[in-house]
Amino acid sequence: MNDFGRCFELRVRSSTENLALIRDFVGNVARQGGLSESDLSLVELAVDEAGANVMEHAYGGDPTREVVVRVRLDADAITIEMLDTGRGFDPAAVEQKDLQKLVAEGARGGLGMRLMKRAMDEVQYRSVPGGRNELRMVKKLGKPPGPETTEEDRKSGGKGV
Amino acid sequence: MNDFGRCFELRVRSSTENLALIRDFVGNVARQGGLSESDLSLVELAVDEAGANVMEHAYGGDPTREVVVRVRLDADAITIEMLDTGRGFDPAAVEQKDLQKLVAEGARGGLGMRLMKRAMDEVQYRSVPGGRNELRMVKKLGKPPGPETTEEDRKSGGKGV
Amino acid sequence: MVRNLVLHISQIDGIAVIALEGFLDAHTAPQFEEAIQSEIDAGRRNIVVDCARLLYISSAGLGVFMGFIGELRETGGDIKICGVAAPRVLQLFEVSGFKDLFGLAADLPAAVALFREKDK
Amino acid sequence: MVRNLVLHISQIDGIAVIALEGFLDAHTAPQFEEAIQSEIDAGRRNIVVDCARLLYISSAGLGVFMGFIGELRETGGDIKICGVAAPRVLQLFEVSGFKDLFGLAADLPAAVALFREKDK
Ligand SMILES: Nc1ncnc2c1ncn2[C@@H]1O[C@H](COP(=O)(O)OP(=O)(O)O)[C@@H](O)[C@H]1O
Ligand SMILES: Nc1ncnc2c1ncn2[C@@H]1O[C@H](COP(=O)(O)OP(=O)(O)O)[C@@H](O)[C@H]1O
Repeated sequence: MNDFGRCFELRVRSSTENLALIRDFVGNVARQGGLSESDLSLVELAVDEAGANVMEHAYGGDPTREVVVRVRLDADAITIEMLDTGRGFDPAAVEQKDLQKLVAEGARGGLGMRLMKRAMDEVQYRSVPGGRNELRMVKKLGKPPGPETTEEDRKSGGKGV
Repeated sequence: MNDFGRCFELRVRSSTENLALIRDFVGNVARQGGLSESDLSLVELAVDEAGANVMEHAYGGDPTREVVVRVRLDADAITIEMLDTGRGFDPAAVEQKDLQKLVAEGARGGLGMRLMKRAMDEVQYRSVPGGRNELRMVKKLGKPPGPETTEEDRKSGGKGV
Repeated sequence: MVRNLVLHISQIDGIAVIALEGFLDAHTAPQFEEAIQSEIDAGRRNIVVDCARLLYISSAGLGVFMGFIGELRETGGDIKICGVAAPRVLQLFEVSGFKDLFGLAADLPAAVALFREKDK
Repeated sequence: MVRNLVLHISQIDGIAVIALEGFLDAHTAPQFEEAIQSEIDAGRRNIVVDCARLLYISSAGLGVFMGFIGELRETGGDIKICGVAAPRVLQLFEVSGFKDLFGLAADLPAAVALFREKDK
């Protein structure tokens, strides 16, 4: 995401109060990209889930840190990057429990990453040790939600979540 | 605007298509700041006028440059900075014509800066030669629109527009 | 909601009626300008701009009015603005001095009546 | 429009009705959680959540349901979700598997009827 062709960037502090602002920002860009209403809500959902995870997990609830959201519009896709400088994690090490199990355990969460993957065509996470963490999500324009692991995940250096 | 207490930043390219995005961004922040609906629309108007000027005048209509919008919420005020790296100008050298004269001339513009000043309590412009241009606007919370030149303008180093 | 401008164009007794819907800013003002120019090119010099469904206007929108009103008035035509409903649209007409200078008709029939009065 | 959550709480025949209005995300979920906890503390274990005016929900909102439903069911209570109207709210209940697992009642009377059925 280097050239500034159709890039948009938002920087806000890590208060959950700003989730609505992040959703609206990404939603407005997605509208410019011509996404359908249904895809648009999936993209807003994915970015909300990603933002909530950064605020809760990467920053441990500290509302004074910084969240950077970058959006790039291309002819055939919208790409969203979310950057934080908090605690990184290994998505592969997170146990995926099915909904029934989560309910039985009275879990308050555990659906966020799954929803991101269902909503988007690609989801990749990269934690640069001592540096910053990057979540990258792609939604192809005019396509139905992708499978949980995509072609791109398998080929690319980035780690599929 | 250095500490990240309640700061928000948006970076978009200089296409007029992005004016709506800029207004919505600033409007959302203003809402968090508890501005009344009436003040909120004045602040959105001011930031739209400022953005349109940057796109049209500073960047001469080139839609591929970058516009940076920073918003800061304090207990008693909302401060907006708009930054560009285009052509600077000297606000004092811009002739202020009244509405009747503009209409008689069939002018397509000439109201933007006046509206910003009516909408906000402070408007300051600074052009750093060879560097970047900064427009800074302040709206005090819970106050009526300020006079065209404010106390602050006269005292501060920044140049009142 | 897409932040664009939709123009609804019609005629009443030779008066051009341009109804604005949505957002009139520096991005969408050229559309509005073209619409007025087309009416003038078609020989219509009495124009009503109905703002009942206009949700937002900036100085770029006012600039379109300013660009045509003087020229139209010189040749016996005019632009009448009517139907302003959204508080923020009214606010701009007020804060800019437009309301005092040009007046705002309550609605489309009132605006049309103003032209009938004028051309009697 | 402020992106917050407003809770309207009432009772019908000992059933707690929590009507959600606005936006249910990680920021507002704690409000919803507290509302349910209060009902449980007051001894009400049959709860209807009316989503007719809910405009947005994320997994943080689903998490509140997940956190209480198992515990309530173990003691003969339950949460019934009803009135989902906004397409994006329905979308989340569908894509998350919630709709299939818990079902969605059409409206408040339908949800109340489900409790009457159950407790007969
Ligand atoms: N951005 C992140 N930074 C650090 N840890 C994360 C992040 N996102 C997710 N995690 C970890 O992965 C787990 C599962 O995340 P998720 O599926 O979103 O469910 P939830 O956030 O509701 O627990 C979290 O509980 C957390 O331990
Ligand atoms: N950000 C800016 N960069 C360069 N020139 C500007 C800028 N803003 C305003 N100007 C100059 O000041 C003039 C008056 O601006 P304004 O009152 O906003 O009216 P308008 O933009 O409609 O002409 C402009 O025509 C332009 O020459």
